[in-house]
Amino acid sequence: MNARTTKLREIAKKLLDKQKVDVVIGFKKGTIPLKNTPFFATNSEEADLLLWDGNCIGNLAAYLPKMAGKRAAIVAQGCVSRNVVGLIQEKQVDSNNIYIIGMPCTGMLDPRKIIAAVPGEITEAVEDQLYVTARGKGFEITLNRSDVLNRNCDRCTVRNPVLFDEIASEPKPELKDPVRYEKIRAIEALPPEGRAESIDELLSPCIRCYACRDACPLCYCPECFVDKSSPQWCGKSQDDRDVLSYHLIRAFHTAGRCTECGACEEVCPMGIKIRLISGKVEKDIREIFDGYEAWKDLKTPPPLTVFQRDDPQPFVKE
Amino acid sequence: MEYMRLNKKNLAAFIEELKQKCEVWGPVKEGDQVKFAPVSNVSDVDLEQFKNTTMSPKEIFFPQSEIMLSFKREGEGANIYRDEQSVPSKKAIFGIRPCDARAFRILDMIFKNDQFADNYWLTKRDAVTLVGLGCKEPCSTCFCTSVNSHPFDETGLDVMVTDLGEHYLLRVLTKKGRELLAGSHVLREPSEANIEAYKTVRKNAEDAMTVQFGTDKVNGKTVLELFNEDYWQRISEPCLNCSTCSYVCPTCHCFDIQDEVFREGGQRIRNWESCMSWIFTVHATGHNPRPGKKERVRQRFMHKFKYIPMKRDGEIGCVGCGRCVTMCPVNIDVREVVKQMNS
Amino acid sequence: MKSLLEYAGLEPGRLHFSWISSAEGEKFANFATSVVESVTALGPIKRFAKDEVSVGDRGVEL
Amino acid sequence: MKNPYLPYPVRIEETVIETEDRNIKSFKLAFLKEEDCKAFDYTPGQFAQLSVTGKGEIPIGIASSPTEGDHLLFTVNKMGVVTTALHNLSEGSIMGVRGPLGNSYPFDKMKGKDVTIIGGGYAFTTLRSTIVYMLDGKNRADFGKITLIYGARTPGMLLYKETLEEWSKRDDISYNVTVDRDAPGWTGRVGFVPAVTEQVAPSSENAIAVICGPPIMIKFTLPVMVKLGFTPEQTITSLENRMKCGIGICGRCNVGPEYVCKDGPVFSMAQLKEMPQEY
Repeated sequence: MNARTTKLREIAKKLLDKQKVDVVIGFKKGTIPLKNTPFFATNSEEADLLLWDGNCIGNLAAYLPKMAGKRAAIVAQGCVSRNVVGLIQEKQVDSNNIYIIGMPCTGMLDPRKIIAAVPGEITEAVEDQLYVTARGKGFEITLNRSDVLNRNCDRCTVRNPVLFDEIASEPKPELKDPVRYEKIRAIEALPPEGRAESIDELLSPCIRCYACRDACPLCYCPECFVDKSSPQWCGKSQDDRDVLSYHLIRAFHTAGRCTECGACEEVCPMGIKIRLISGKVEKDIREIFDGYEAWKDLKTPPPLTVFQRDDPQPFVKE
Repeated sequence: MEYMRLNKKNLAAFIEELKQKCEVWGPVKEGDQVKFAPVSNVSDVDLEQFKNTTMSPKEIFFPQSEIMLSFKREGEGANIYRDEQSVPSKKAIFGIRPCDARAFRILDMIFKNDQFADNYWLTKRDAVTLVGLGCKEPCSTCFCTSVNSHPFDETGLDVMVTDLGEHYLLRVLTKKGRELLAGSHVLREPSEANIEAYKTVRKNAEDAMTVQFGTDKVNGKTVLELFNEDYWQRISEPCLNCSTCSYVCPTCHCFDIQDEVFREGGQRIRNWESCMSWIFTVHATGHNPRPGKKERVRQRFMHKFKYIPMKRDGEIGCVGCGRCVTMCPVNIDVREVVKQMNS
Repeated sequence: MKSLLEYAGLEPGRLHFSWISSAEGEKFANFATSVVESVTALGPIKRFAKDEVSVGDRGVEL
Repeated sequence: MKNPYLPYPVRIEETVIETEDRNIKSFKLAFLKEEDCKAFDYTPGQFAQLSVTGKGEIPIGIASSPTEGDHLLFTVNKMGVVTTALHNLSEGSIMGVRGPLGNSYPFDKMKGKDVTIIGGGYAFTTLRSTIVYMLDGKNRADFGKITLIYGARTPGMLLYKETLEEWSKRDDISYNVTVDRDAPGWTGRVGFVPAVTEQVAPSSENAIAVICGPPIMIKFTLPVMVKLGFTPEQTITSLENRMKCGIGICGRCNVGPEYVCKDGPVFSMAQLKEMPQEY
């Protein structure tokens, strides 16, 4: 068991035993390799099931708005802590009911990359700080952890929580100025037809299961635009224009709010790189608003929610 | 029972023969997904590596979006719905896994009940001959033997193919299957040894799979006993209420019907929908009989493991393909759920 | 939004934004004319416009 | 193969605004084709899917009785997208009807027995159909005493005022129509349905009771029925759930193992006791 898991269980037990919280939201081991399951520990026995490793995908902050007045502790790495800040700023949760167990993070593994690198079905996978070993019938392959990280994690610059009540380990070193947006820039450089083609191809496997929306801590609307019937904003069929509309409108709703946690991509059953769309919005906001990154502290609101006389407006014609 | 033998070297020739009779579909790789599609070149199909398709093949007969009816808005015949059914072309589908074929049989019972028949499903089904591929090496997430099936289940298939290494052994199961294979020049009479080898492969595959759970106690409990269990709360906690499980599932069949309007006319379309979504059951008044994820998650498992068996002579609404196990973003594992239901 | 739509393949020149006060009649007229000219030059829209449902890839057509 | 999803084309012959709030409207429909009319063979308690092109379908109980001739009557409360569109259609418009769908009231069990009909609000539609059917000359002798208890908030919210007027003059039906509060010009009963049921006290001996109304009315009427000696088997109601296909396939209207659209909408309280309360 790794040190962060040991510490996490210790913190969780203490919080539950002293009845400081009703529930600790974390992960427990899943039933298949490379996948943990979100877990809601309510007593110290259950706290012993909590763990932290490279398979804690998704964003736990997405569960907070529906906790209905319960006092909840949440295990939060950099991205999740930013989303908790966001939920507090957007008044979706009461900060008095939230206890943040900070979790310095070294990135989550991308099961697709690991599966692609091995010749058969993986029956067991173990990781340490640097390597991941996947075993199956007739093979055992060790991969560099850094080669099989999620596409969002391998360039993350906020591995350490920005807000916490208690922290489960020393901070992890942060990346400085990673290469970002290569693919988005490549699409931007294409002519309009080329861009249309790239985006259509990107979205062609979409089955509209809305896992991307449902896993996203920004998507807490009680009724999503895509479910509305009067008016109906968006067709419901697999028509590519309707699929595109759904993704574009959702991406637009994340403008200035997305923390690049990557939950949308991690949960996508079809492996769609959704952040090639929402990332475009995130990139624009960063470039237009002076390097802005969402919710790194409790005070700074997202730029699109406030009006400044000198707001940049490159799209407006004089 | 009739058996035939196909040397793997003749697979291309065999598929060409079939193409003379009808369209031939097989598992084709598209990006990092595998799906059933027309086989233009036999090299597109890798039956050796093939485990199963990413999405269930139900989409062949029950596409995610399907145009049902159309209408004009002006002029002669305006506002009268017209049938938009096309006559499907005949096709043979090669490489269907037994679990998925069994699922078709379950869906046959759903789409045709004692009073009504869904012609959109039925006409497409009738036009297809199913050539199954027995599972020599089931995956660790497979659990067909726990839900009254097995890796060589012939339910719903017209021909069953078994990989014997150098050869395929074809077992003819129906008249449709016999007609498909009739007149082939590359099929041979198998030897006794071939048939013995088939039986061994089949037995080994069945032995390799342990029964992971039973469903006997589920049958013994009443609807309300199961419905009122406490465990539904815990099972549903991590659920995101996305529709992944329903959409990848070979037996999930719920759909929505929508009208869409264009300039001069419009269409009535059906789209897959999932009991996981909030909008699935909400009344126009705003009242929702299944308001939370507990109720919705419970519905999905109760439907498959209690309601369908009650209404369809014990047939379980799950075939153990394991897609939801691997694809659920939060790892809600149907096997664990049924174990609790059956405890 | 303009940036996102154009990223998704909308031609530049289809979507225009401007600040115009209710007192700026001439500016409005000039702006409207320039929008019409720019859009007319591009011809009828193909991307995003829908005359029928095409069930596409996921709807396996038989 | 017959397409069960294809609506029959019908013409709106007549529309009637039923209630003072103008939210409930009745539509008298005529089939465009003779053969469709013949195929539409229904029994009171069944419903149909009404289609407005471009808007969709909505399941509505059939308010007419097959004894009334070839036209169909539907009474629609303006609620969502389709019902609003329907309210905006004028007489002469073409629309679609798909059905008849669902089971019906159990006339085989009601034969030879007293029948008590208890209704509230706009859920009176299929009850109208039932009463008209039972009072029809050919059928009246099949049933014992017929008791009607029907309530609405105000006199202006009662449906089918002309039909009610007609029934009130008949001597082969015990007519008990009530409003929640007294109103100017109202000479009938005043009081909530449960209380009126208790006063009228229909006998439960060799009897069947059919109850349709808002959940709150049903909730308070059921204990009265128990007090009067009606067993769950003798007490019948009709459910509503969100529906799409109407033919037991699309999977959304189920209450436990039963589909409201096909196995229902009519259930006895005995059946409902075994089913989860997901309606």
